[in-house]
Amino acid sequence: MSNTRYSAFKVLKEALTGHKGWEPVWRDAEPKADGYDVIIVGGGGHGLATAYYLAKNHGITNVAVLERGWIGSGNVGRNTTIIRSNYLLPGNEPFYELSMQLWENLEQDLNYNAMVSQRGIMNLIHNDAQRDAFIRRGNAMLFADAGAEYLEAKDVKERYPFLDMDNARFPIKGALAQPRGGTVRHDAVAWGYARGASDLGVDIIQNCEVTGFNIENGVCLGVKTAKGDIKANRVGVCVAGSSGRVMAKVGIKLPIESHVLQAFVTEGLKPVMDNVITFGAGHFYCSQSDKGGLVFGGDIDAYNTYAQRGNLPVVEDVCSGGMAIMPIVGRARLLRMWGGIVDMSMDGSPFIDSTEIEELFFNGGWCYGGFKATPASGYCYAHLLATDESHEVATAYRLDRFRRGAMIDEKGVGAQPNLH
Amino acid sequence: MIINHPLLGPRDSEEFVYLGSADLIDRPDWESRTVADDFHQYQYIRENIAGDNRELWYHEQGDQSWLLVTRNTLTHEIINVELAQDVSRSMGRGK
Amino acid sequence: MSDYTLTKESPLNGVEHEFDGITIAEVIDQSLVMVAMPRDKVDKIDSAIKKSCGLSIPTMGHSTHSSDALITLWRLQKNQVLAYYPYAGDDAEADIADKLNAPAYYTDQSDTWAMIRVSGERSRDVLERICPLDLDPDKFTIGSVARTVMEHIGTIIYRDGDDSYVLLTMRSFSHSMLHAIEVSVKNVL
Amino acid sequence: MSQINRIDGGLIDQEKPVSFTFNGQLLQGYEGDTLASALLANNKHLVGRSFKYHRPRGILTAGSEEPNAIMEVGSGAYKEPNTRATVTKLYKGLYAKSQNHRGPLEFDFMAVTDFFSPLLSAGFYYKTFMWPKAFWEKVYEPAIRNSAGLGTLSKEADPDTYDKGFRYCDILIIGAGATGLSAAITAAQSGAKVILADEDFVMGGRLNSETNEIDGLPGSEWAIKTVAKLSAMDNVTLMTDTTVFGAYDHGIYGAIENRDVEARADKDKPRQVNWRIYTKRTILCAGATERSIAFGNNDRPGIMLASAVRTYLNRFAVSVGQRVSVYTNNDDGWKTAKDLFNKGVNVVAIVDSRSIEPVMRVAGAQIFMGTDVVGTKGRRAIKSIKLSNGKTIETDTLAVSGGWNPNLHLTCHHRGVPKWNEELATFVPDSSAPVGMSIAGRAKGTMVLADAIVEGHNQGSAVAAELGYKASNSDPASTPIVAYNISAQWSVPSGNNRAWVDFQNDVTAKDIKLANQEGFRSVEHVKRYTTLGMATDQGKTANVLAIGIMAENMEQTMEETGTTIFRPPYAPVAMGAFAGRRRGMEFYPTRYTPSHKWSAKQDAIFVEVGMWYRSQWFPKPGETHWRQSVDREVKQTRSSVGICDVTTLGKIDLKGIDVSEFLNRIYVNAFAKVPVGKTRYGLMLREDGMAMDDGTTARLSENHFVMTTTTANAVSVYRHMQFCHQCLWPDLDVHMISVTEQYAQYAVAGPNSRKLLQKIVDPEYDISNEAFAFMAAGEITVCGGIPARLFRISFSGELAYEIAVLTRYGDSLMRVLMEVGEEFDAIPYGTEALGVMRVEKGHAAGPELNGQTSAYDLGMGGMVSGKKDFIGYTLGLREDLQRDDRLQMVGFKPVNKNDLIDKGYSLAGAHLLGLRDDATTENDQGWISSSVYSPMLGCYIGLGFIKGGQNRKGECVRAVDLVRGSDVEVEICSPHFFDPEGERLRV
Repeated sequence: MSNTRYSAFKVLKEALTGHKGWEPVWRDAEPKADGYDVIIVGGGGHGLATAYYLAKNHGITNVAVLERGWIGSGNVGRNTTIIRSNYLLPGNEPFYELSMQLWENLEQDLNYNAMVSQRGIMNLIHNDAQRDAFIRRGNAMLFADAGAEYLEAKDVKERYPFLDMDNARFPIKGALAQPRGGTVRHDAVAWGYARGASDLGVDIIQNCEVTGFNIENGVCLGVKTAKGDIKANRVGVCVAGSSGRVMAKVGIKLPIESHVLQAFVTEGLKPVMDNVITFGAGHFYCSQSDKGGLVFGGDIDAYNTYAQRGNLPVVEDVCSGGMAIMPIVGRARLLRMWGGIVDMSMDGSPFIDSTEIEELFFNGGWCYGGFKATPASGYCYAHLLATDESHEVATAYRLDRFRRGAMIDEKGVGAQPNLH
Repeated sequence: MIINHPLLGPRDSEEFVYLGSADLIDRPDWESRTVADDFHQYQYIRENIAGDNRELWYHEQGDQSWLLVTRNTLTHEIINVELAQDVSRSMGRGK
Repeated sequence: MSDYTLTKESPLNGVEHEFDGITIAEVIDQSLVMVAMPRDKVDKIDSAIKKSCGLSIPTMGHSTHSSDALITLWRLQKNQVLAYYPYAGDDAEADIADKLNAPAYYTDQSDTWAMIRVSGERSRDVLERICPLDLDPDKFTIGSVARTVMEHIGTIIYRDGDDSYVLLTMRSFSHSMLHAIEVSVKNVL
Repeated sequence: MSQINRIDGGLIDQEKPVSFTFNGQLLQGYEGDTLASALLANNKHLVGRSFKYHRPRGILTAGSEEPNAIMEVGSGAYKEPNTRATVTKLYKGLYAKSQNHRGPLEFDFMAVTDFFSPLLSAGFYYKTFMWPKAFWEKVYEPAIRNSAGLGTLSKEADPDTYDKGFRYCDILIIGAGATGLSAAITAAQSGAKVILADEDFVMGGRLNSETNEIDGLPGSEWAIKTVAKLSAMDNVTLMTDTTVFGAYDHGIYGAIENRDVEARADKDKPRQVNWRIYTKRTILCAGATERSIAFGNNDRPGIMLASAVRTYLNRFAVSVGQRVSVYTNNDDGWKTAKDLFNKGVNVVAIVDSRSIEPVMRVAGAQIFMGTDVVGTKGRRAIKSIKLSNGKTIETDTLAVSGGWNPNLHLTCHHRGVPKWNEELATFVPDSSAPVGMSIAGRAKGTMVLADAIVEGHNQGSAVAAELGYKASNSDPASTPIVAYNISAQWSVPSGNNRAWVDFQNDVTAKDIKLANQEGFRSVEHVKRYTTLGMATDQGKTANVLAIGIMAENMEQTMEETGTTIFRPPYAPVAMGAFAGRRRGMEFYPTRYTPSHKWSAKQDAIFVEVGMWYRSQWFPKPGETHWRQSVDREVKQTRSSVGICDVTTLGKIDLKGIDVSEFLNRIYVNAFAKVPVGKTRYGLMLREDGMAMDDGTTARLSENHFVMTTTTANAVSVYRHMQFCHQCLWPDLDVHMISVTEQYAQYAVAGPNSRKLLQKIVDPEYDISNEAFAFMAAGEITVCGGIPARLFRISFSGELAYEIAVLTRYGDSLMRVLMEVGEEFDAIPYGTEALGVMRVEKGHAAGPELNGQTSAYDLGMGGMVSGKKDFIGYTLGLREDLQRDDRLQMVGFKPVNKNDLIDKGYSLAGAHLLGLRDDATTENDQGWISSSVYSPMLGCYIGLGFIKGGQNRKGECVRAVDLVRGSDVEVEICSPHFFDPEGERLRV
């Protein structure tokens, strides 16, 4: 069952023998008749990571990942590839820091090069109030050992002489950097986890849409799918933007709305920037991929939607943010714009929790920030599915937190998902 | 997107600010016996429908009316646009 | 009597620029008063203003004029109209209340708005660079009025002639608006 | 200068030579050329290097689908990387450089990567570069990044400007070829308002590249005549050089108009205009794009698409070679041979993969039916081709036609999926096009010109009729019927030679096969694994070919294989164009306060607050540090009088019989019984119980209130109030309107404020402490009858007023106040001094009202009424919001008053720790939200939030700022640092 380990020797050997020896990166499986210990609904980054950690950390290998289309076809395949653990609130920061640590060891762990690149991320500061807020955040990061660095305006200018420091509408007064932040080759995360999970015995089943759940006496016994009913002792839903649609099949309504987040890439260019630059005041953030494209984005498109496409106002807003802060990009051409459906929660923070239906678990509400959370989300969801206990860094991610008044509202904008 | 304003005709959605579910019109009674649950549902729990969604838009750069727009979240087709105050009244809300 | 006097100024100091086929000029000495109509008094107000000034409440997006043609009412909202008329005094609110003599709530908006007239045969070419509305002369007819957003500035546009439009923006934005119009002229002419 | 490949004729002006530079060499073309046609006229075939292997690349196409001929055009700040030579109109002085090579184009050092290509197969990145662990980021990634990328940005600010525009039409017609022109004529004749847009700088589409006759005229002349007819019609707008790049919701289309010519002549003019086109209907007449065939070494310079060869020949009068061969799987390829022959160019061979009778005879050309090209030779230019029958033919150009793909991109921008058409061997639009879009001509798969013209003609008229216009009764233009037959041929077995599919990203048929073998079977997986179709052309020439190869590999149908998602933009768009005018200071509009001019004259330092430019402080001569100015402003205000422009605070005028009830429902505290002539402080919550905004509301008469909001929340509070009124309580008689801009408002604060104001307030108004007590409000007159509003409210804690006059007097009032104030040494103060004084008084502001704090957290629990419903009441009672150990607002002062004095920064942002605790998340007790140096107390002070703070006054903790390296012991205290009893404001 086990896939060949990738090594320099293997790569060389295959090069000389016409690449005939490469096997599928993961096994394409069909559902087992006698069912599974755990079924993960959703073959995105989080679902695949969950399956991998269930097998690796908890020895639970009789697991299936069910994917409606092709694995990695959701947000892990259409994000802006940024990883960071620069959160403010104690409910979030340790979780994202665990994720960062998992990223740092991902390649060795998976024997798969997802091109984790800790090139650093930089949030620009334009006034005193923002500086105070970023110092608060930087301290929260340092308290959690995530690392943070305050840059004076002159340091920013030295790194990026092309930023519009003084003449801009928002002159740059400094920045808060997280040197450990960076980017990852997003698709490869899905493939790497798929390969790792598959090697440990997990069944990855593509083109297998879950159409319903088999519930008896309040207990979930399995799922109905395009490939027939599949039994399971436990089911973990992990479908991001489709959360509302999938949970509606068991009548569960969530504190989540689905929205579209657009992202953009330019034509390939020789390297101009090695950091991730975030211009919050202008709703713009940008990095440059290894292929040379400037990858950037901004705000979500405001309205509820399940259509994976956006509209022009955000396109124009985001590009003007780019021009406002780095007017060298004027002649860089935007090559492609796309949209992913994000599961915006009512406080901007996620859920990893059990549900009112026994043996049915839920992971979602990742908003526009699910990609960076992939490893820790899988890690903590696997922990919950395997042990019935929240992982210590994910204890705040409960579905009942609004009932209690225990919101984790990083931005302080309240129960309006499109503002988070 | 274009929102066909019931009083002003078609306008670019850039003139509007989106709020969210039209259920927000139906603010619970503060003296109800189930008030805690009612307000929790009202404020936090969403249908998040994949289909015709009833939602509130504010014509900030226009006549400053709140509109109840029925829009399909799969296709973005707008099926109906009403003044929220009319809907509110029809639901029995007044003073 | 106080030893001190206050002098007034218009938002753009009466700016006026002429270009080939386009004139940009600040509109001054006009007053603008919001006339809010309680829901149950709309009919009363309509008949009162007919009686006092020969006015009627315009339909949405349109305007009406008093019998002496001095007072123009704009209908931008369901429950209110804006009275636009030549008056330079500090008490426009009381003045128009007196003139209209209708049971409405009046709030002076004269100093809230800066007014710039864009006129000339190229006016629509200039405006199509900033105005998201359809200004087709057969659709946005003379007397049409609309509130929209131009260059991220909330703007009222009123067509007061064949090739003549008045743009109103909040006073604090008036320099940005003037600049936006000037850039349009530069880009188009 | 010689243009050795130039022949007579063409649609260029051979009387007007245009000189340009390519890779340092001065060359000449003609007016009407593209950069590509001019290069070819000069026999420049090698124009670039591919992305990964740096293979030599020549011009492949004649349009926006070009994958190879992309170069840096312009110099200095004007340099534009990745510019397609095939759509760049030639102009005098054009400066072009090939890109993505080290050393000269002909001897690219990076071409060594091609020798390692067996190692660098699809997906090799993911399997390697992992050892040792640290090397990925330190060694491999930087190396990859430097060799990747294509052109280079200038790294200078874009010197050009861009504009935006809005246009409306009944019918947008995209593409002005034969179909689009036919549609435009009938649509326009019906009276509909029509916009006709075409990406080319000349309308006519392929009519300009072909030799068809229409209505007895050469196609290009018919096009000119038709365009002239359209341009004479008032209801038609012609937009040449305008690419419709995307279809958005509800009939909105984005289009970029290229105005380079104008911008070069006048630097002030925009280079491009980003049009937003609002349509009722759209007819897509975007034509089709030819594709190649994957055979061994099919990427050499000199191998071109057959249609491009005709374009260069017929439109640009360039014979791309002297000994041309044609390789085709369809009838269309034969046209190339015919046209070349007719222009006297030597056609050496016609190779057709189909085993049918030759389509025609071409003198001098060898014809091979049922035969394929399996290999080519020639490193920097093709020298010969090898056929499947073993023959080798010497040739200097190979024209390849693998068939035509409809340009259906825009039909799929709403996630539509095209369907396979076996007869045409291509994907054609399905019925899933965006609402309002119809498709005609080759974009729809109508490949025969005569049929396409009729289709365009009929649709133009039918769509107009649907909109209520009278159908045109004219006849469609006529042209002879020329058949288009094809038999799909995707890839040709080519032994060890690589057969290229994506020319720019170097994806070969073998790469696709390897991806399939490794389990990447979805077309999206293959794309992502191999980078197929991800280059600057987005696979316009490659994708369908690749799908054909995938279908063969996996033994499934084309339909099952499917396409990747079509996304905007149709062709790449400069980011500057999307930004339009929004850059530099024009990124957002700016708002100026009534005292702005005066303040600027005082050399005030301004700060941006929600688009407003507010005075931050007013430096006096000799003051070298902002703290000196701010300390002085605070002390002077507290000792005498200071004046601050507070116009930016939101002001909302509320009228109606139910206003007091309305206020009662949106504020936590009671408003039902505020007396006329009084002001009350109010705290507003969100429905979730968190503080939203605060401010004062004055009752000016029974049914008339005026409310103030914070500057930052003015708009959102107004919106919230409209929501409450319209959605929740629509029948309350409440009429609100913003009067923020109607009044200029100044705070006059300090012990001498009353004395100062008494000098301008008209004598009939008594503003003595008795007549006008703390929190009084009234309408008065000043300076001899000028109406004003006066409020006795104080943010500074001093005896203070806010005075408002009509904004027309705002500038004047500031000057008068300062003049009157001279005898008291009145000073203007800015937002910094305002901030210092409010912290000294413990007033919560933006950093405290940050959306995460409740009334209780802010120490205002006592204000919360339990007797009424108000927004935020119920949810504010939730258990976690009522916990004693929540972060509660208190004051903090350093135990050692000198702490931080020499640091240059405050306590703000520090986190709070027990005296002996380690700095960990678990030990974190809270944070400092606002901190200032208090000139009154002589030390830094702060407001902040700490667990259970309201019961911990007197306790000492540490304010730890690890970011800046400070650790200060602070005492938890009341937030009211200065005049805690509030005596000063009541005098």
